[in-house]
Amino acid sequence: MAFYDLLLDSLKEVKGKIKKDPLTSDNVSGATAGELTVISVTLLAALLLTRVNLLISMVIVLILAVALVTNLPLIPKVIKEENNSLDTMLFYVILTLGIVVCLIYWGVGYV
Amino acid sequence: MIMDVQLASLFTSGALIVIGLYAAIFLDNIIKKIIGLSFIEEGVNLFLVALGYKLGGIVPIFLPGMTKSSFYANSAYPLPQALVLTSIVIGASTLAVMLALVMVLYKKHHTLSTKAMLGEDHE
Amino acid sequence: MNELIPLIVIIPLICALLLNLLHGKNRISRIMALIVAIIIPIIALVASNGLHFFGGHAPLTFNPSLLESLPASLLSSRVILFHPAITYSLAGLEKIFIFILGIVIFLALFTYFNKYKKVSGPYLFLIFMGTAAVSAMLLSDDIFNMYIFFEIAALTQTGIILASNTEGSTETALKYMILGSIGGPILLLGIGFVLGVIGSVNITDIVYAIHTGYVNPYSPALIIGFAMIFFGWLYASGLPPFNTIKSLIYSKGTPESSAILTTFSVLTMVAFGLVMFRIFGYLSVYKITIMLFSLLAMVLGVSMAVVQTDYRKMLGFLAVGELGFIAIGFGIGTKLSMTAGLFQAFNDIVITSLLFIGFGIVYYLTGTSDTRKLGGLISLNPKVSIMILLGGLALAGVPPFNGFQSKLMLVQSALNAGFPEIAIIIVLVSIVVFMTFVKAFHSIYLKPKPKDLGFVHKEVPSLAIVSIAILLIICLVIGLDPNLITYSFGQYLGGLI
Amino acid sequence: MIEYVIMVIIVLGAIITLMQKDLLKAAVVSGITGLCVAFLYEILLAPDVALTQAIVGAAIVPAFIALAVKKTKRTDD
Repeated sequence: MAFYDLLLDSLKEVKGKIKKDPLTSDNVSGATAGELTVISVTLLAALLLTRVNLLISMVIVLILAVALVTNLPLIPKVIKEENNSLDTMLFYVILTLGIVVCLIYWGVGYV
Repeated sequence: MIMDVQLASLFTSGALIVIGLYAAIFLDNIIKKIIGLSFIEEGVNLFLVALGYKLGGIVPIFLPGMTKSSFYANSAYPLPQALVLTSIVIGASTLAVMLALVMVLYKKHHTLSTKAMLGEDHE
Repeated sequence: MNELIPLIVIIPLICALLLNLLHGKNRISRIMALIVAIIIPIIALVASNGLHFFGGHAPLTFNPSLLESLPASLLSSRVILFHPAITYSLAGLEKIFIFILGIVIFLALFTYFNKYKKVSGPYLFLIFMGTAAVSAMLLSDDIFNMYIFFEIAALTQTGIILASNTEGSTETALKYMILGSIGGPILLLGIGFVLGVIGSVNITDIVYAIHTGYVNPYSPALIIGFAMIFFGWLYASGLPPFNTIKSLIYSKGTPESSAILTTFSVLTMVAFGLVMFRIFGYLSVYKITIMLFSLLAMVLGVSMAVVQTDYRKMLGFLAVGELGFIAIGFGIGTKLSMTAGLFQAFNDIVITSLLFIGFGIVYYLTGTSDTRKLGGLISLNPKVSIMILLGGLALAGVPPFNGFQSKLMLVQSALNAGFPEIAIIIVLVSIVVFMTFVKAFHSIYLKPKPKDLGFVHKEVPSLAIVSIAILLIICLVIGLDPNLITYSFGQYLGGLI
Repeated sequence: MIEYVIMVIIVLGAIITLMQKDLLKAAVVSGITGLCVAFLYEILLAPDVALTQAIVGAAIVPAFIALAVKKTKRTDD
């Protein structure tokens, strides 16, 4: 049950990181749900790649699964990146602009 | 001529946009950030005007004494110019609102640093 | 009757200017605002479908007498089809969206007038300016005209946040404007690329030029233009990376403002989404990019919402997450999925407005938005809490409400198009939305009441309850007979696909 | 030839604006870029746009920025 323990430990860690004040079961359940949503949706979305290439998608799904499980308290990381600071927002905005232009410009030829 | 005027103007507009984006991301002073944003606007407007340019063309204003066919053949494309007129005004008004907000926020935070003024809010 | 079409934009514009002048005269402003807010949906319903050409500059094909006088060489060319003026078109789809826009504005103003004795002229000015801008965006068939109204809408949104005058609203407004000053010009740049390739800003002309081989549909400039317009669309709608700022805006506004702001952003998203679909729908990369960003919006919105302890922030993130459902309909790109996406947009407007106004009552009564400090409010007013619960169920997609119908349609369309993974994701995310809502509902209404919970106001604003009830009735009616809405959407899309 | 000189001034002006330590100077220098863009519009056969840009870019925008600087802080540190 090593995996289960890992999950349990990470959840305890989440509990500590989200809020310092007394916790109710709400917060923990919320964090768990968030965690599971992120993992499952990411993996399911990665499965969409099977339409492009089966082998590549298998590799990507496996890599993603390992990466997600080893970085387990994901929600604190998401919260940290989704903060209200203008600098973070601008960084992601410009990053997305670059990604969108590259993806669409080079993607047209391949898909 | 090394490069024709249209292409050179397009490159200039690209340079303005890149400089503006650089300022918006990397400069910490909020007023400089806003100046950078005004450069982005200016670059985009320049891009639009440069699209309508015609090498060796004439200004798209129909004056008495011109024949219609020669006017159509030679005039620059007037549509982008008409669009840019509106766009310039929008840019100026947006800039004015942003500067007004900066003035209000300066009274509260006493700094022009973006990190201090518009950082993560702790509630 | 097509002279009525520009009135949909002109009346709120004039009303906005007058209301600004009438600042301080409470009675007149109230009556005028409510009358105009009810006139807009009526005009939208009464006006007959059709086109309006500004200045009477119709394409040559619409003018038979002029057509006869033209030389034969012109008649056979494409010139006679091109639109020389800004064109507004009204059909079933625009009618429905303008109708619901008017209804939401009316109910929000209703609640606002009930809550505050003094009416702020500039605030009403901003709301009606935004209404005019958003309806113009929906009506316009001219992409540059849309851009102008888009910028106006962005400015009014900033103004509405400022007028809300809550903690940190000025900072949020400045952040939004700075991000908008990147998003807006990039959108204009994209329009510039399209204009450079095709030479027209009229959408019908652009579509005609692309689909008849007048220009190379895969020319690099056109593709870059698409990328830029797509980025502008992300900003307009609040998909990632703009989800943080949009949710922040929703959580900073007063409840009525937030309801209006979500309506504005959803309608802007729909207007620009339809334009992108019409122009670039033939690109396969169009579908893939939209799907990518909508999945991202769903997962980020929902996973952020579920961990919030502040119900206004939670609602903000949920509203942004729900945008992912609309976008996925656009992304799958079949007729059924587009209908489902538009239907979801409609439902989203109704339900999110309901929830914002509903939870606004809680804020009005207690003055706090922290769920940990709240509890036991169900004893205060059971009727309101049950209506809010039903609204939440509609949001999560529980039958017989409208949210269920649109989500069912989305799932069906995903399965039909051969994307079972997306169908699973939609169901999964809906479940988490449900859980998020129930969690918030439990901690606000059902949990034992904390001892130190104080009340700012004793009375529940009665007109707010009426607003909620009306929105709930709309939810229920549409949920029982979705054909009321989807028929028009299907008809509109049938002309496109 | 003049158009290329103007283009170089536009780009250099933008860069120099952002390098100023004194924000009032930055406001004034940004006017140079605005004015040169107006000249470039004239060369690009858009005289009416040039008129608007000359007023907005060379006078109104720098004036707004200068006003904001006057009301806040003059140096960038």
